[in-house]
Amino acid sequence: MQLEIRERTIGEVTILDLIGKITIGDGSVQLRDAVNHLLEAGRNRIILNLGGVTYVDSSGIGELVSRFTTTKGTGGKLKLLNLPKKIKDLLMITKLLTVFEIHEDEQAAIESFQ
Amino acid sequence: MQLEIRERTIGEVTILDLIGKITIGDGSVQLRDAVNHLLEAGRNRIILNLGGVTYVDSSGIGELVSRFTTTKGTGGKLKLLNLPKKIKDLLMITKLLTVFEIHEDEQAAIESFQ
Amino acid sequence: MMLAENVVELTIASQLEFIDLVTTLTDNITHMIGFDDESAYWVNMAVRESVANAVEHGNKYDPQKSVDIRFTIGVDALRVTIRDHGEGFDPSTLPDPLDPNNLLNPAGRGILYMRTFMDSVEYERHPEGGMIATMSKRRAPKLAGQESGEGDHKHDAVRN
Amino acid sequence: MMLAENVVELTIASQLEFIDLVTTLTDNITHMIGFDDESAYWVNMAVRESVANAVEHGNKYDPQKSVDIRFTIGVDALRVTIRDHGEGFDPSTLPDPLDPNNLLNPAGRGILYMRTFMDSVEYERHPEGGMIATMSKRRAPKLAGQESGEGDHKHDAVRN
Ligand SMILES: Nc1ncnc2c1ncn2[C@@H]1O[C@H](COP(=O)(O)OP(=O)(O)O)[C@@H](O)[C@H]1O
Ligand SMILES: Nc1ncnc2c1ncn2[C@@H]1O[C@H](COP(=O)(O)OP(=O)(O)O)[C@@H](O)[C@H]1O
Repeated sequence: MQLEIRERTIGEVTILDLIGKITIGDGSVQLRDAVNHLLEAGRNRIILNLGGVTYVDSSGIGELVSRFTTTKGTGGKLKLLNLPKKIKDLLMITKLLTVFEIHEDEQAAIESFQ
Repeated sequence: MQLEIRERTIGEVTILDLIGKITIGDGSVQLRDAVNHLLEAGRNRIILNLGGVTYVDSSGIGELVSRFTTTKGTGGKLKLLNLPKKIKDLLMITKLLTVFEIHEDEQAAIESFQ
Repeated sequence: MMLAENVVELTIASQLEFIDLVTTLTDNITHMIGFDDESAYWVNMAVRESVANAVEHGNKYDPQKSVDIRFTIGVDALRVTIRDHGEGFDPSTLPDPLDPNNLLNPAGRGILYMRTFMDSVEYERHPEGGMIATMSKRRAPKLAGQESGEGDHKHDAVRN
Repeated sequence: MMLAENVVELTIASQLEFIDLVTTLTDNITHMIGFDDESAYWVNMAVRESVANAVEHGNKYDPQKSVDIRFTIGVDALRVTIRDHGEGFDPSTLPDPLDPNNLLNPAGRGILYMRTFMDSVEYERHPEGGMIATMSKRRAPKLAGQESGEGDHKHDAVRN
């Protein structure tokens, strides 16, 4: 399995800790399923902790974008936490750095939902 | 570099600590050069410590055999020390287990030259 | 088969599972010829994008159609060509993924990745059908003033 | 190129440096299809021996001659074929490396390795020249009484 996803609940906020690769096929599908699962349960305040992500191909970036817009469509928010240098580079290249709300501190990310 | 060779001298005995792979090309050639270098210096009481060797292809096994016979030809001896399980399997398969003098204890190996 | 001495070719059936085989081979080749970890990482990603496109858009997941990848280890540059057996496409007509209107598109960034990570990316149609993507990456930073071409020389070396 | 859906092919120029590329690809394939570490290690070594023979004895290090390796991922077994472009040889006439008179020979143990580590090894001459070695290794221990062939089925699966 190339992507491992652990779920944590802090009040109304859900943090998904992602570890591994988000790539075409398995990784992207797992991410989509995990976020959609939360949205179906009405949990639409979501933080993706990318601290453990080593690799995101263009399909993975596309998946981040579409989970972002889908979450927004439900009136919720999907934010990013702990971007490794290479993932930050990828968001810069694709001009998505300013599209996402990005946090470096978990506590601040949680509080930003209040 | 696939094979690392460290040389230790204990009296008239030389121990070569081999770490890595002994395979066709680089690894086998390095082993040949190291042993021949010792023989040219008149140091023909040699222990090959294979404890760090993870892989020996048929060319590597052939090199062990030919360094063994070359050393013997100078009136010296080449003995083996610390065989990992897989290397022991390979010597069994090739019926070489009884050809080589094999030790499991370094001190005993050194003393066997006296 | 006759082959130049500095060439490695890999052919896979059109299965996403096989893409990792291509990227790992890419890592082994870039490592063997002395790319630093950072460059190797981005070459890996460019190759992944190109092979994924060949499987997805080119061969449309037809498991009977192959993707043919060729690595040419030049003195100055590593060249990678990726060929599929699909209908081909015209890269000049693609939407720009950096256009503000396209930023939220769920796809369309693969070729941008390739062009960003490699020194050059070119597309052509194969005379017998399908696309060929040719990408290259220099092996070492050019010295100032050095103007020689970055292509493959007569006597290429695996290690430089 | 048309290709069965369960096939991966690698072609290298006849350079010893490239053998590691083949064995690492082998590791990735055996890992992908669920071989345990021990089996994967020995398959790796058998493939190394066969490719080394193709480079050394078959193609005689002619860098313009390729070695063509094909992995066929069958339901029951992994099959690997290694083809060179040399003069071929007759495997039935080789000295036995286990004969007491041959034990101290510096070479001649490669095919013994292959036969020991794989479930089957067969040689044939390619109609257009060169040798083809075909080796196979079962993917899982057969259940007692299970008599079906270990070859490739119509619908082969990458993962079982
Ligand atoms: N090998 C190919 N064969 C046919 N069409 C291709 C090929 N590669 C790319 N394309 C076309 O170019 C478009 C853009 O590709 P790309 O930038 O990689 O983004 P994405 O794959 O996410 O769509 C694809 O949607 C497809 O229409
Ligand atoms: N692909 C090949 N083409 C021609 N001859 C070969 C080939 N493979 C093996 N042989 C012959 O078989 C002999 C035995 O091979 P092998 O058991 O691998 O031992 P080694 O390679 O150490 O000689 C070789 O010496 C060579 O004469």
